[in-house]
Amino acid sequence: MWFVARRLLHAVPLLFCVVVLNFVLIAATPGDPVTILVGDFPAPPGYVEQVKREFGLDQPIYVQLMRYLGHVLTGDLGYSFANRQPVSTLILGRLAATLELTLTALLLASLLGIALGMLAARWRGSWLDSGVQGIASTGYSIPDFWLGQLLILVFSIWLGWLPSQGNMSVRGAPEGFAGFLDHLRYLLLPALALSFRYLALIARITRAAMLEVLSADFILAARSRGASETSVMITHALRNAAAPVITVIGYNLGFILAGSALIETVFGWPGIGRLLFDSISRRDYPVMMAILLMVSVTVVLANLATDILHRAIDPRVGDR
Amino acid sequence: MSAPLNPQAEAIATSRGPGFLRRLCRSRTAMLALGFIGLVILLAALAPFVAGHDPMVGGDDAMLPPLSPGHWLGTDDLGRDVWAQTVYGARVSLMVGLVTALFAVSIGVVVGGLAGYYGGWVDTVLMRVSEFFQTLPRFVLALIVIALFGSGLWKVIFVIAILSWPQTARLVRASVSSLRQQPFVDAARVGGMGDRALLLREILPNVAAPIIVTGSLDVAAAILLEAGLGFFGLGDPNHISWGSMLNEAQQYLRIAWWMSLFPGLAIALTVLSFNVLGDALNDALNPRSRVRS
Amino acid sequence: MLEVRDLSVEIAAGREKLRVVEGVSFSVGRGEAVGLVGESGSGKSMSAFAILNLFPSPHARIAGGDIWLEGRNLRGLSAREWRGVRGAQIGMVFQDPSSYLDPLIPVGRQVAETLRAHGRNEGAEARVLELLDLMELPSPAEVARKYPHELSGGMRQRILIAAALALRPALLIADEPTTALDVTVQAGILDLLTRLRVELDLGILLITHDLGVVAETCQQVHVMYAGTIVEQNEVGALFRQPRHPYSQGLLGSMLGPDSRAGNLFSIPGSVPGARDMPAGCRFHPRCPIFQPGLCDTGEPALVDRTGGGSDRCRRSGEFDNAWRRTA
Amino acid sequence: MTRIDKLAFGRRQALGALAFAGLALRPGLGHATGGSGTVVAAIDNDPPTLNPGISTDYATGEIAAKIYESLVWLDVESTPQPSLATSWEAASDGRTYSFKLRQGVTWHDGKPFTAADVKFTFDEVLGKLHPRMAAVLKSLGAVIETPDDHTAVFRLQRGYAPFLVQMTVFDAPILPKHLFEGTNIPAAPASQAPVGTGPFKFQEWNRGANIRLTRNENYWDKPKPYLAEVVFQIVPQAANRSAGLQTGELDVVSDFYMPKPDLPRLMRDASLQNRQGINIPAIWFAMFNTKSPVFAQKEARQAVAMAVDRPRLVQQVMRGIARPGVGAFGDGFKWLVNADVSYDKKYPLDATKAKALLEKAGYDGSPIRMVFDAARPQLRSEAQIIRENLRAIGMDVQLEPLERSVMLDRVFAKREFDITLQSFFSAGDPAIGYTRLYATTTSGTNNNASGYSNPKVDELLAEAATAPDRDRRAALYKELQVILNEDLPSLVLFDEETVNVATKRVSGLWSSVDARDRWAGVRIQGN
Repeated sequence: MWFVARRLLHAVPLLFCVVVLNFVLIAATPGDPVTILVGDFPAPPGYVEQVKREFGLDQPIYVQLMRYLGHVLTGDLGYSFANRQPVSTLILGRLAATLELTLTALLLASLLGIALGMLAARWRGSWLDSGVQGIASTGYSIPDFWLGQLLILVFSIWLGWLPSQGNMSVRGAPEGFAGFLDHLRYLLLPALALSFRYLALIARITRAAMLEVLSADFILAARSRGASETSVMITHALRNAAAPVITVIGYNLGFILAGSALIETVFGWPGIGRLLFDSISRRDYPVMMAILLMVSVTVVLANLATDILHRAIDPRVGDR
Repeated sequence: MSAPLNPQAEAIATSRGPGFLRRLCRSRTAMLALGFIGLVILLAALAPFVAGHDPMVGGDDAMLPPLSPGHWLGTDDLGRDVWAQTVYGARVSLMVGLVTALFAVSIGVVVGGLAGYYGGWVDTVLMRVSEFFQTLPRFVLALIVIALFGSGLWKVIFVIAILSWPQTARLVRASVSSLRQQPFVDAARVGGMGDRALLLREILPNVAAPIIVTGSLDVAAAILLEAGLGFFGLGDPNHISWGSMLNEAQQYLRIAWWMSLFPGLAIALTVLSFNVLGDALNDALNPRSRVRS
Repeated sequence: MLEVRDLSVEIAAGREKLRVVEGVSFSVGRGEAVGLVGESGSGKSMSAFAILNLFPSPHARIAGGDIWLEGRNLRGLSAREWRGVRGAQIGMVFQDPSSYLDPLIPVGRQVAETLRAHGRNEGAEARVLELLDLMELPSPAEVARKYPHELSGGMRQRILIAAALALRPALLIADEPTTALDVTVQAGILDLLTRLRVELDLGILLITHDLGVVAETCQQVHVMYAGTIVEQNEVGALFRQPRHPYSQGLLGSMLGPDSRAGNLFSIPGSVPGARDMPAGCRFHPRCPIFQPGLCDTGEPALVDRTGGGSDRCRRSGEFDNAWRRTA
Repeated sequence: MTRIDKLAFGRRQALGALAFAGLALRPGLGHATGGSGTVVAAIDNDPPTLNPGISTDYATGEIAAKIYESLVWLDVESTPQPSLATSWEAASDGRTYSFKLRQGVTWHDGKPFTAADVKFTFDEVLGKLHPRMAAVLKSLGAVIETPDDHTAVFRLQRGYAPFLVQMTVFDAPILPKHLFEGTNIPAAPASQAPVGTGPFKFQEWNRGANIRLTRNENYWDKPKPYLAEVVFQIVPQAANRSAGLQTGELDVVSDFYMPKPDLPRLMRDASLQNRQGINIPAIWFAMFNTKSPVFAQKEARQAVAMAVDRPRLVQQVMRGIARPGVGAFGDGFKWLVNADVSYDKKYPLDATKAKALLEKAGYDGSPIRMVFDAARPQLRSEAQIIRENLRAIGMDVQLEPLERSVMLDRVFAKREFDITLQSFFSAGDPAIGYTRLYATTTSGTNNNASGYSNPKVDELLAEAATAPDRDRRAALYKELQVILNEDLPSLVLFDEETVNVATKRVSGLWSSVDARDRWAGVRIQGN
C-alpha cells in the first residue's frame, strides 16, 4: 500500500507539469482561436469580442492558466467552441470507440506477440525463430499508417472483403451476434494496423526475455532437481519472463493511444485520435489540451499500474 | 565455469578491438542493412545524377503506372517522376534521421553523463526532467507543435530531437553510474584526474557502445516520426519527403497505388535497415546481453 | 558407487567441435568426498555437469565414456530416465546460490520442487521443514516462506543443498559451493557438507579451484588441467608430495597460514582453450621444467606411481617443487 | 434526444466497449410512418453546430437545410421560389420587400410558425451572429416590420440587387423564436438539437459517427417528405466517400465532400448518377500582395499570369472538373463576362514574355512566399504546380502552408505574404461574394488583402451591387474587368464546377442550385 501511495505521490508533480506544459505550448502559438469561428465572410466586430469573453480568452494568460488548472482539478475540461459542447462530453462520446480499438489492438498484440516470442525462444535458431524475428524487425519498421493504407488497398479495394471506413454499417448493423460480427469486420483492419508494431515489439521482448530466462542459472538448477521441461517452462520461465513483457506492454499503453491518432484518421474510426486531428485543424484549444492531458495521464497511470503489477510478480521490486 | 563478477564490465571489455568488427561482419542481415543504408546514402548524395528528372517538375503525363517509358516507377498526380521524388526524398529522411539522432544523442549523453556521474540531486532533477519528457506522447506532441508553429525541416528536426533524448540519457546514466564504481575509474581518480577529464577520457569511451546502438535506433525512430508528420501533411512543403509523398498519395490510393507503394517501401526498408543495424551493433558490441526498450 | 570412465565432453561451436573434457576417469564411493581441482577453464565443472547429462549450454554434450552409478551405466538412458536420476540419485549444488534460486518463488517451494518433480507430493511441506532443519537453518517454517533475496548467501546455499538432498540421493555434486561466500560462511557450509557426508553416508564430488577447501573436506583429489586429469591421489599424499608441476604450482599458490602478501605465487600464463591445445603435454607452455623434444611430442599418459596416486608428467618425481627451481 | 440522454449513452457505451458487450448496444432506428427508406449522405466531420443561423460551415448547411427552411429557395436557374413565403413584392426602388408567409406551418415541437419568428431570426440571430448576413444586414440598415402574423416587410436604406438570392436557408434560415429568445444562442440546446419547420426532424447525433433525421409527419407540403429517414454519415477519408457510393453504403455525396481524383471513375459508374456544372459560382485565385517589393509592379503580376498554366491546374488539381479562369470574376455568371479583355487574349502562356515582364518589373530573384491553408490538399497541389511554373521563369517560390487561423492572420491581418492562394464563394451573386475581392478594405478576413485600392473600382462595384437592372449591372462588371484584368490584384485561376453524385436508387434530388437544398421530394427505391 505504501508503495502505491508513494508512486501516486510521485506521479502528481509529473501530471502538474504535463498540464502546465500543454497549456503553455498551446497558448504560445501564433494565430487567434476566434478566427476559426468566423466563416467565409467578415464577422461582425461585436461578435468576436463576445466569443472571446464567453471563453475567457480576453483574460491575461496566467489567469487563463489558473482557471484551467482549477477546472481540470474539478473535472471540468472546458468547453469546445468549435464543437459547442463541453469537452468532457465530447471526449466521453469518443472514448468507447478508442478504447475498443486500442484495447483490441493491445490484446491482439499481446496474445500473438507473446505466443510468437515464446515459440521463437523455444525453437531458437529454427525457421520459425527466423520468421518471428523477421516479423519483429519488419513490424517495428513499417509506418503503421502506411500499413493501414496497404491493408485498405488489398482487403478493401482489391479483394473487397472488408470495409475500410467507420466502425459500423452505415445503415444500422444487425442486432445481436450478427451485429457483433458486422462490427468485427470494421474493427479488424484498423486493429491489425495498429497492433502490428506492438506485436513486433512484444514478440521481440518475449523472445529475448525467454531466452535470457531459459539460460538463467536457476533454470539449470531446476533441471538438476529432475524437473520436467513443462514444469520448468511454467513455474520458472514464464513467470520470470513476464516482468519485462508486462513492462513493455504497460509502458506502451499510452503510446498505442497516441498511435491511434494516425490509424483512426486512416480508417475513419470515430475515436479520440481523430478528434485530436480534427481539433488540431480547427485549433480547438480546450479539446487539444484535454486530449494531450488524457494521453499523458494514461501514460502515467499505465506506468503506475505496470509498476504495481511488476511488484506483485517480483518480490524484489520496491524493497530497495 | 565461473561467471564474470560484472557482466557489464566484461561486455564493455569485449566491445573493443577487432572482435567487434568481425562479429558485425559475420551477421549477414547486418551487412545487408549496411549495404542498403549505403545505397540510400549514395542515391541521396548523387540524386541529381541518378534521378533522371527534376522531382519538382511535372507535366501532362500524370499518374503513369510503373514501367512507363522514361518513368520506371511511374508518375504522380502532377506528372512528376516517382523515382526522382523517392531519390530526393531520401535526402530529407536521412537528414532528419541523422541530424536528429545526433542532437538527441548529444543531449542524452550530456544529461545522462552528468546525472550518472554526479548522482545526488543533479541525478534526481535531470532524471525527473527526462521522465517528464518520456511521459509525453511523442507523436501527439510533435503533431501539435508542428501544426501550431508551422512546418519546416529544421522545426521538424528540432521537435523530434527534443522528444528523443531521454532514452539515450537514461541509458548513458545507467552505464555511467555503474562504471563510476569500477576500479579503473577509482584508479584514475586516485591518480589525480579531474571530473571532466575522467568523464571524457575514461567513462564516455566506455559507454560508446550503448550510445552507438541507441543512436542507430534513434535514426530509425526519427525517420518514422518524420514520415508520420509528413503523412499528416505537416512535412516541409519546400522539400520532397517520403512522408509527404504518402500524404499526397493518400487520395489517389485507388487509382495510383504506386504513389503510395514506393515511398512507403522506401521508409520501411530504410527504417528496417537502421533497426537491424542497431540490433547487430548491439549484438556485436555486447554479445552477452540484449538491449531492452 | 559412482564410476566415471574415460569421459569426454564436446562443445559445438559453429561447425567446429571442441573437446573440453578428454578421457576423464574417477570414482566416488559412499561416504567419500572426492575433490576435482583446477583453474577455471580446466574442464572440472563440465565433467561434473556431464554426470547429470545437463549442461548450461545447449551446445555441450557427452562425447564418450561411461558413467556407472550403483552398477547402472547412465549413458544410453532416455531423456526421461535421466530426469529420474537427477535430484533423486544425484543432487547438485552450485557456485553462486543467489543466481541458482528462482528469485520469484519462495525458497520452501524450490526445495519442494525436487520432491514434486519425482512425484512425492504427499507430505512435501513437512519434508521441506525437516530438510531445512537438517541444514541447521533457524525457524524453518519462516525461512521456507521467504524469497531468495531475503536470505543471506550462506542460508541460500543451505537451501540449495536442502533441495539437492531432498530425496536422499547417494551422490552430491558440489560445484564451487563456497566460492561466492564470505570466508566465515564458507567454513559453516563445508562443516555442514562433512556432517551430511558422515550422517547420510553421502558420496560427494566437490569441484573447486581452492585446494584449501579440498584439504578440509575431501579424501581423494583429482587435479584437472585443460580437460584432462593430470594427477590423482589421496588428499594427504598429494598435499605432502605433489608430483605434477601443475599440482605443485597450485599448491604453491595456496594461501597458507604462514604466507605473506609478498610471497604470493601464481602460475604464469593461462589455461589454453580447446581450440589451440598445445601438442604433447598440455601444460608444457607454462611448465618450468619443460624439456623440448620430450614434453612437446605425444600426449603423456596418466601413469600409476608407486606409493599410490598417478600423474601425467614425463618428468614426474624429478623435482619436489619444479617452481622453486626456477624462481 | 437531450444532451443528458446522450451523455448517459456515451457512458454506457464506454463501459460496454470495455467488456466487448457494447457492440450490441446501439441506438434504435427511428420508426417513422408515412415515408419509406433511408437515404445516407456523407459528411466529413461533426459540424461545429446545427444552427445555420450562426455558421456557414458546409456540414451545418448540409444538415440544417433538411431541418430548417427559409423564405425562398433557388431553383437551378437561381430564380427564387416560394418556401416559407408564399409570395413577395419588391418595390421598384429595390428598397422594400414584402413577404406573405405560409399559413398552417408548425415547428417540429408543434408550436405555430409566425412572422415573429422571422423578425426575431433577422434581428437577433442573422443580424448579429451570421458570418455573412450580419455585415450585409448592417450595411443595408435593414428594418423588419410585421404588420400581421403572416406578413414580413423588409425596409432597406439602400438598394441591394442580390437581396432575394440571399434569402435562402443557407444565409437566412428561419429559426424558432420561442426556443432561442433570451438564450446564449451559440450554446442554446436548440443549436445542438435543432427544431425547424422543414421536412425532417432532428433525431440524434452520435458524435464522430452520424447524425440522424426522421420524417416530419406534419410537414406543410403533404404528402412530402417521401423518405422515412435521412442519415448523415461521417466519413472523414475522401477516398472512402467515393468507395461508399460504389458499395452502396452511401447514397448521396455532395460535391464539397467528393474527392476529385475519383470523379472520372464515379461518373462512368452505371449504378451512379451525377449532376455536373450547376452550382453557385465560386472562383479559385492567386492574390498578390501589391505592397510587397516584388508585386508592387503590375508587370510582375502580369508575368505570373503568363507563366501559370491554368488548364493544367484544372486538369491536375481539379481532375478536369473546373473551367480555366478568364477574368476578374470568372465565368460563373455568364452575363457579366467580358470576352474582349479575357485572360486568354491578354495572357497566353508565354515564358519568354513573362521573363521579359519580370525583368521590366525589376525582380531580383528574392524568394516569393506563397501562403495557403494547409488543411486543403488541393491548394497544396495548386501551389506545387504554380511553383513549378514560376520557377521556369526564374522566380524562387517558397510554399508556406499554414494552419487556417494562422493563415487568416498572416494574410488578412498582417499582410505577410507575396502570393496567397484562396477561393471565394459567390453565394449566388457577384455582389455578395466577389466585391470583397477588389474593393478597398482596411480590416477583416476573407476580403481584399492585396492592398489594391482603386477609387474607380470601388465606385463601379458599389453601383453594380445596387443597380436593380441586370443589363446595367452587366455593363458595370464588364467595365470592371477591363481595369482588373489589366491591374491583376488577383489572378483568377479557375471557376469551380461541381459534381454531385448519388446512387441511381435515389430520385428527386438536385432541384435547387444548391445540391444540399430541397429534400422533401427525394425518394429512394428498395430499402
